Amino acid sequence: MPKRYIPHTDGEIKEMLSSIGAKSIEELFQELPAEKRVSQLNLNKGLSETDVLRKMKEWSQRNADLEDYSVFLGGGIYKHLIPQSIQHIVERGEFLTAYTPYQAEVSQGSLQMFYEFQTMICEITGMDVANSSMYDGGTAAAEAMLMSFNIKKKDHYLVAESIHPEYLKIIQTYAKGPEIEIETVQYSKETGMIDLEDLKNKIKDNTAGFLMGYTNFFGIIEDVKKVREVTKEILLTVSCNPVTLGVLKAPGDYDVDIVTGEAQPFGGSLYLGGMTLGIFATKKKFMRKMPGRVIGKTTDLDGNPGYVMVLQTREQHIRRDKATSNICSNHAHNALVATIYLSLLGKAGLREVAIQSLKKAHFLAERIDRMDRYDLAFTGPFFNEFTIKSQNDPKYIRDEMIKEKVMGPLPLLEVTAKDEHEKFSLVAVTEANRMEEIAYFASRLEGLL
Amino acid sequence: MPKRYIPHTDGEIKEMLSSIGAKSIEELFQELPAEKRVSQLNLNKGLSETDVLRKMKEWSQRNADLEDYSVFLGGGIYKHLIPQSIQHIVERGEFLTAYTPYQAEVSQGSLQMFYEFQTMICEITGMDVANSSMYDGGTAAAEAMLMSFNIKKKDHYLVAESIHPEYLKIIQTYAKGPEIEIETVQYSKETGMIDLEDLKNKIKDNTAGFLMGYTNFFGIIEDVKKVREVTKEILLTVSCNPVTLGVLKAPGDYDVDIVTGEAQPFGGSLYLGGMTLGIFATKKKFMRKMPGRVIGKTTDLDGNPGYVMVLQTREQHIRRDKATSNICSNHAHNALVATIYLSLLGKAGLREVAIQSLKKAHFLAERIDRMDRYDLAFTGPFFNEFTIKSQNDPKYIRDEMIKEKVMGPLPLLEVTAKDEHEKFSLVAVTEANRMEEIAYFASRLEGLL
Amino acid sequence: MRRDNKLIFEKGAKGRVGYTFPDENIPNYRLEEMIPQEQIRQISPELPECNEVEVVRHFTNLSKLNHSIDNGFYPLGSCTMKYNPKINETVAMISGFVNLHPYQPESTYQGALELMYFLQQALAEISGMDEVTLQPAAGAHGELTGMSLIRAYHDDRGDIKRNTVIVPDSAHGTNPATAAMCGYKVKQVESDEKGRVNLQALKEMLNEEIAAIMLTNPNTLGLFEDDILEIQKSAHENGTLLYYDGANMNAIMGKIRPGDMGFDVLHYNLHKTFSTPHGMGGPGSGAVGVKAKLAPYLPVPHVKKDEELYYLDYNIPKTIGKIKGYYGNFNVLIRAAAYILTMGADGIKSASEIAVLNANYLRNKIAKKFKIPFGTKCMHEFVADGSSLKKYGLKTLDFAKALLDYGVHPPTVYFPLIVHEAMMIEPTETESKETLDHFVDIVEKILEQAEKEPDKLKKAPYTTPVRRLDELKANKDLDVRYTK
Amino acid sequence: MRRDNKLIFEKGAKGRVGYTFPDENIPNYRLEEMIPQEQIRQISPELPECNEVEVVRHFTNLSKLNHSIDNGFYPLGSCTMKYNPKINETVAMISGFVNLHPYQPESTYQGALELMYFLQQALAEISGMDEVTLQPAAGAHGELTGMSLIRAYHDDRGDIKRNTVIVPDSAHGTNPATAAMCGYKVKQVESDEKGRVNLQALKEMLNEEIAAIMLTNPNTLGLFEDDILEIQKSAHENGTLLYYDGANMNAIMGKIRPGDMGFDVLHYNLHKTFSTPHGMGGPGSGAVGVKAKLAPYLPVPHVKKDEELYYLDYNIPKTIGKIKGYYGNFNVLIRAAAYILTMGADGIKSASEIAVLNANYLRNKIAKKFKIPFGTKCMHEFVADGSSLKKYGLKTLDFAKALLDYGVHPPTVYFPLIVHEAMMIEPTETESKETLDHFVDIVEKILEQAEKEPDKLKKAPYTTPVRRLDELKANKDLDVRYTK
Ligand SMILES: Cc1ncc(COP(=O)(O)O)c(C=O)c1O
Ligand SMILES: Cc1ncc(COP(=O)(O)O)c(C=O)c1O
Repeated sequence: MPKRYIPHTDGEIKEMLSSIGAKSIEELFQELPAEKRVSQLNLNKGLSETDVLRKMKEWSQRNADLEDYSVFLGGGIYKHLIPQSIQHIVERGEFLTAYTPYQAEVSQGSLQMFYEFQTMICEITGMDVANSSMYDGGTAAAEAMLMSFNIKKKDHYLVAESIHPEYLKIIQTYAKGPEIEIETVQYSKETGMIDLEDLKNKIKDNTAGFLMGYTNFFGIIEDVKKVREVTKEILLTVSCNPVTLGVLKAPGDYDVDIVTGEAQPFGGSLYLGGMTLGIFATKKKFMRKMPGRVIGKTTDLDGNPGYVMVLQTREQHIRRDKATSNICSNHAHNALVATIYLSLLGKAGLREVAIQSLKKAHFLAERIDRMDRYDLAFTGPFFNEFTIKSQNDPKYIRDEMIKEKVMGPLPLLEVTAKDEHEKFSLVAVTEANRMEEIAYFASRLEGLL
Repeated sequence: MPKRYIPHTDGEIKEMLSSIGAKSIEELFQELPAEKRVSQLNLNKGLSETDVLRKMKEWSQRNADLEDYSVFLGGGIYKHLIPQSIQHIVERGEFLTAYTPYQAEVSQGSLQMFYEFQTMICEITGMDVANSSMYDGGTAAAEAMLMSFNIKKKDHYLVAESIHPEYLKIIQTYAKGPEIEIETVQYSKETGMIDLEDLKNKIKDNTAGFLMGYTNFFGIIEDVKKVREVTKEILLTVSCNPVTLGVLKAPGDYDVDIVTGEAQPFGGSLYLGGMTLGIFATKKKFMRKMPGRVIGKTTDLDGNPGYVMVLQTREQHIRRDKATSNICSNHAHNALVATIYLSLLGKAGLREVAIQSLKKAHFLAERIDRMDRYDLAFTGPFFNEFTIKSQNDPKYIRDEMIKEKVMGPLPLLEVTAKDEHEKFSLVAVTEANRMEEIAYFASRLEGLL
Repeated sequence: MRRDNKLIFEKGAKGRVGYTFPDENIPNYRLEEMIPQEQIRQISPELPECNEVEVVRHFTNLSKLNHSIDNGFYPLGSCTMKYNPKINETVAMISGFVNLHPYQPESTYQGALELMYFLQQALAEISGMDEVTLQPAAGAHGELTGMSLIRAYHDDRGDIKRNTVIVPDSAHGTNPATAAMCGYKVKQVESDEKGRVNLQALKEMLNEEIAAIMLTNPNTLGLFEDDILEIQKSAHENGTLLYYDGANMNAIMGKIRPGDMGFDVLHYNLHKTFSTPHGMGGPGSGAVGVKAKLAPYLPVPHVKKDEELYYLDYNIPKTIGKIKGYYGNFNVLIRAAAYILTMGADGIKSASEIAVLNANYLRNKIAKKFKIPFGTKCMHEFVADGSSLKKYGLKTLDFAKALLDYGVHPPTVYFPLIVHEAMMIEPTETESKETLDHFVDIVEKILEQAEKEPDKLKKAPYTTPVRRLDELKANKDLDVRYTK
Repeated sequence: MRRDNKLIFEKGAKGRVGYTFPDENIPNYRLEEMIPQEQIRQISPELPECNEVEVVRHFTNLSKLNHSIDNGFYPLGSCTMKYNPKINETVAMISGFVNLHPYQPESTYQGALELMYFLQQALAEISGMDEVTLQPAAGAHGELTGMSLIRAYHDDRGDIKRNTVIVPDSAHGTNPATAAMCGYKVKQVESDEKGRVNLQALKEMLNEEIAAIMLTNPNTLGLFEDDILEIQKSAHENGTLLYYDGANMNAIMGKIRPGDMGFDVLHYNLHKTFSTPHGMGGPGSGAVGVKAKLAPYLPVPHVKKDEELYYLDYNIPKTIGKIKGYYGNFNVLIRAAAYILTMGADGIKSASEIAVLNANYLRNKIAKKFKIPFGTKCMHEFVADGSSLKKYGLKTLDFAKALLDYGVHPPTVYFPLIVHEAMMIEPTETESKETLDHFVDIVEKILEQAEKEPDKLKKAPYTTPVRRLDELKANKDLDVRYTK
């Protein structure tokens, strides 16, 4: 028994058993069918702290720690500069070991923070309301699809082919149960942008909505205004990397209906893509159809301000099979990280991150475009990520770069599995890429056979 | 201006200046003599967080990180197993960024902890009272010397030559001001223990006290009982590694007058010997002569228990040049570490640390003693550190070991600067040394030319 | 001390920041050179303008308004609020885990893959399942994954008439919600007088339309479904699959395995049973385990081992597809792996044993104060009925709020729905006997108070950072974001 | 919420532990085989018996009883309670710094030595001194080191008549205490009506017995000693050395340097000026800087650079010896180095500029409420006189305690001794204008209350974890350790 976590001494166990009136702990398990009982789990022996640390360190050392690399990999997860103070705050037990704020009076720390988070997401996306987090950008997009289906009661849904390929796959999985037909809308092979004609043609009577990236997976800034013009009758959802909204017009300004996104770039670490933060915002009129937890302001018995969970009647614990979603636990702690990140960076900082990423990406793209063996794959405007076309094999490029402690770019084919992307690589640049790294990357790229 | 630490915007600075009635910040410095003003410091430019991290990482990487080594180095600073939970608690801002508990009502966290710490030190040393920390084992010993001088009003003080050589040097430094004559007492070259005859002979009329190690620097367990017998007329101070007191009889049981020691082994990290914790305990009757801060229990206006600093009239801020010591800030946060460490290990744990260290050390010592080219240097009983005598050069041993990711043993000469120690090495073993490390160390040692 | 009620937006001052970026020579492009003029944002979002100390203080002080496991007892039933070991935080911060990009080649994170593989194997062993996927982000997400697997299984066999899922009336809300999300009709089976699924009723409901039965065992009353073997027999004979909601697995580890009881698919809550911190509501992990027959449908990618190399297998032709981006909540997985390494086979078993011991000990004491509707023993939790408070004009809610004044988090209240004025109490194994005894003392004190000054209790709590909050108002005058 | 008053000793239960060691095959010697029978401890010390969760809760909850910089304003005069940047904590935890043994060979910690060398150089530059030692553990310890250097200097020159040190009546207690510890007689020089050292009186005191004058500039009233150049001239003509107590260096960085003002030796408080956390009282660092003439006496070892290699120099024949074990509080030094790297030349200067701006801004506002005995401006801090409270029957102490109810740490009170009912206020540069304004508001509120209900204030604070504590009783019935 790992005594450091389980306090019971043998004496106490005896005392407790006798208080219960049981002879042994085993007696408490009597109702379990004897023929199915397990005698001994085939697991490791319990380890001391030192041995756990040792094992973990061993595992970690068989990974290429990107702290020591220049990173040009993106595709939904980005390496940004993270203020050090965040980690020190979020590790506080009161944030880490509390659960969903069911008892508001002893959860004001969480609740006020969520309220602040919701406000920030509303501000950044330009929408009326936001929830207090979703699992990730992909599931948030899938929930937007379901919400569109629920609002419109129509079972055809359009998704831009240029969306993150993993998001598309998640949407398809989520669509199977309710039997929603997912159809993709092509992108122009030239600009990399949504083919508006194709979009128009595919909108049918039973189309509930359309989901697009802004920016899209190729890094291209879609023309939301034009898209909105041709999607007036259906619900338009925009999936974004919210960092870009430090400089790009807010989706709300285009009157989109739902905004989802992946907010890992707001102070989240890479963690192999395992520290994600889905955001979800919509118009006031759709608020009651929104999935996830929402926090509202109120007052207490003394008239002092306080915060509680609101609109719970949408949720599974009350509405059960009629709930807007089955989501229960969300990604609250990652929302805390984002809230602190946005508090530290603030108005100026978010803009600076966006502008630096933008400028550095454009600087690199220009240099690459001038090289003989490389071209920009698309002509559409891009933000901090762009697609290049090479004469050589993207995997070769990637592998050669690793030798130089450079991680990326991403061979596009590996994620899209589309033959047409065989020679395409996706290059991501953020403020975390130093100018000298960028120059080095460019010169290495140029030097490759 | 590093804006992340200094909140003032230009606008606010102007507003504040006008509120003061000053035209510029410079005006506030008018009284500084113009001819001596400095124009520009010759320092680095301010760095971003990333660049600070980079620089620090760079420096750290030019160190041999002992996390990756087997460590057999001791000499006052020991590598023990440290429960991971400690770090997470002690980093809490409320412990880290509070100061001396001048305002007791908002410092009960610190104060109760100190009271617990004092209790633990009393329990471990077997003494009546303890203060809430000193800088380190060496300065604590020096303060004991001064306290003996102040109590006895005698200016001759004896120190065992077998004490930590650095402690002796510190004592000598501290003795200069009050012009106390420090004389050393020899150790037996055979047993490594205090030469009781020499001690007896050196006690003079004007001798205030005697300071000894228990264990001493060679790792030997001194016979405190016999020492006490011959030092009845003077004040006896024992400087200890408190871990040993998990198994060794408490100094209090020998009726010693003062116990000092270095409590880094209580959960403190190595930090190049820079995370020290001096302990200081004495008899009740000497309490008012003790240096350092002492916490006592009391009640508040409502009759609830609480803690405050007591006996402040001994201290510099009240007694000024008549104070028992000039100490003001102490090593409070390291005392917190020790208090948590001792809470986690507890009664059984401290004993286990002591016993494991003891057994492993004896196992290794036995193996080494059987080797042709090595002998134990002394015959006295030892705890978890022992001195060996080699045919080859201790520095050669040390350097060869480093190649195998083994740090230690310590060439004794490097610290004692005594020629007689030319072939001596000090070997420290704790519970952190795994049996396989110990076996490896032994076999490598045996294999050396 | 006066509480500072300000939002972060009400702090700071124009122009303040809490960060510094490296000083670099960045090309001086104008925005219009890079993005279409009309897409440039004109008004920056109203984010805070604070410096580091303001932010640190704001959130440090906010944190102090929370109750958490690190502060005290948190017997929130169904949520398994066990102690979250600190070493797990240490290992989750190892740079070689933190700084990995999901799209770097597999050869460059073999250690991470091995960790995941280890966890998959260990979880499979603990539950008696054949394969495990670590992708789902939470319990409900695991349910979605599991039910999608069931749908894929039936579909693949052409067994397409199955359009209904049975859940007990005591089920957690996520069960019916998930079934509905997967396009199933939901039928509720009632509980019998013993608090178990009514076996007869269940059998009668079984027909060719029933795709699955979702159960948790022990159920949400903390009672072991002792007809489980018969349920599984009937279900399987009917071609119906059995789903196990692993939220209650803390009751049975090392004692009996869902796989051995005949369950076909289950989700784990790593943030419950495997001690990863709840983080105010997440992230958790809802890993899913399946029997071999469901393995062909697992979501991609799946961590596999090929001789010496670990890899992500995307080649699962009948996969349900992807359920989450990338490979699951890796930072949670690290912690769960550390927990299993620490506990080992014996420790895992002890956890369940002591969890059940604690629950029974507490049940026995609480039974003297409140009605406990079903049974005489329990597994890891039990549900008391607060109706007896009615005689003082009080409700379970009042009782719960009164607990707050004693520094204890109340049990889960008003769930499961089949118990009136329910209080669902799960002490977990990491709580000591004193803590339980202390809780009983508090319960006694509050009951005394309920008798003496019921009106006072109606307004509890008194000593929390805020007093009882007006939820009605919050839902009427919805204010879900700050505006200047 | 009810506060749990229990000591850690009153928690837990016999046999509980909060650790696990590796499972090893350790030789089974009996104790008597290893140590003399009569030296084996018979009764184990009464330490707590708790498991991890109990310990984590105990100390987490204890921490919440503290006010700290991370919670709010802390204008504790003379202590420079500026914000302690979190990145400094991060870097202090880098394994390659944490896990170094003082006796491993220098070649294996060149990075650590370079860090120390960097810090020595930077500190020397900031203060205008020639050499710096990082060994002293705190300010008072720096004073001891500095005064020992002065003694060594005089002794070395055979100037052995010098047996007296002059300190101002406004000096911090450590100054006279240190001088006494170094065997000096202490003579106090009074302050003049401007709150500065009385130059004339000082000059008259100077004679061949005066070894040194200890000053801090600005002095503890926050006033710049504007006669400093004349003081130094007189002192040096008299063969007397000048000691600078660097506690107040936060007022002058980048503006003027003690070395340039003629000071011969000084200590820095890295835990004040250089933002390393105070840790409830330490560890700090009291690094000492000296002019070249005192360098021959520096304590050993001293970090030096020889071509490319850094090393510890023990070869200082006239050294005062050792002052602390090993090489100083390295974990504090790392943080201070990070601070200097972050701030750079301009930032260091800004810190002092804004510290002085803040102090003057606040002084100006407080001057409308309390008498401020000396001058019309101040440097980084100022001292108000609380005597005006007497008319309500109140004291500075009551005022300080009342502040606690507003979540603000009171100023340093009753120091310096030359101001009646002193309140020494040092806002530091990391506090914003709003914080200062808010403080002024609070002061006003308390003064209103002082007028209206003075008796209530006499019993403040009301909302802190404990009410006003009985110090008299504490000192009478001394209880300095727990016994069962
Ligand atoms: C019985 C039961 N099932 C499912 C869930 C859903 O788990 P999660 O919140 O992780 O989505 C919960 C947790 O609240 C639960 O208690
Ligand atoms: C003016 C002055 N000198 C010296 C000291 C002593 O410094 P330390 O507490 O670090 O020993 C202090 C700190 O309290 C001080 O304010």
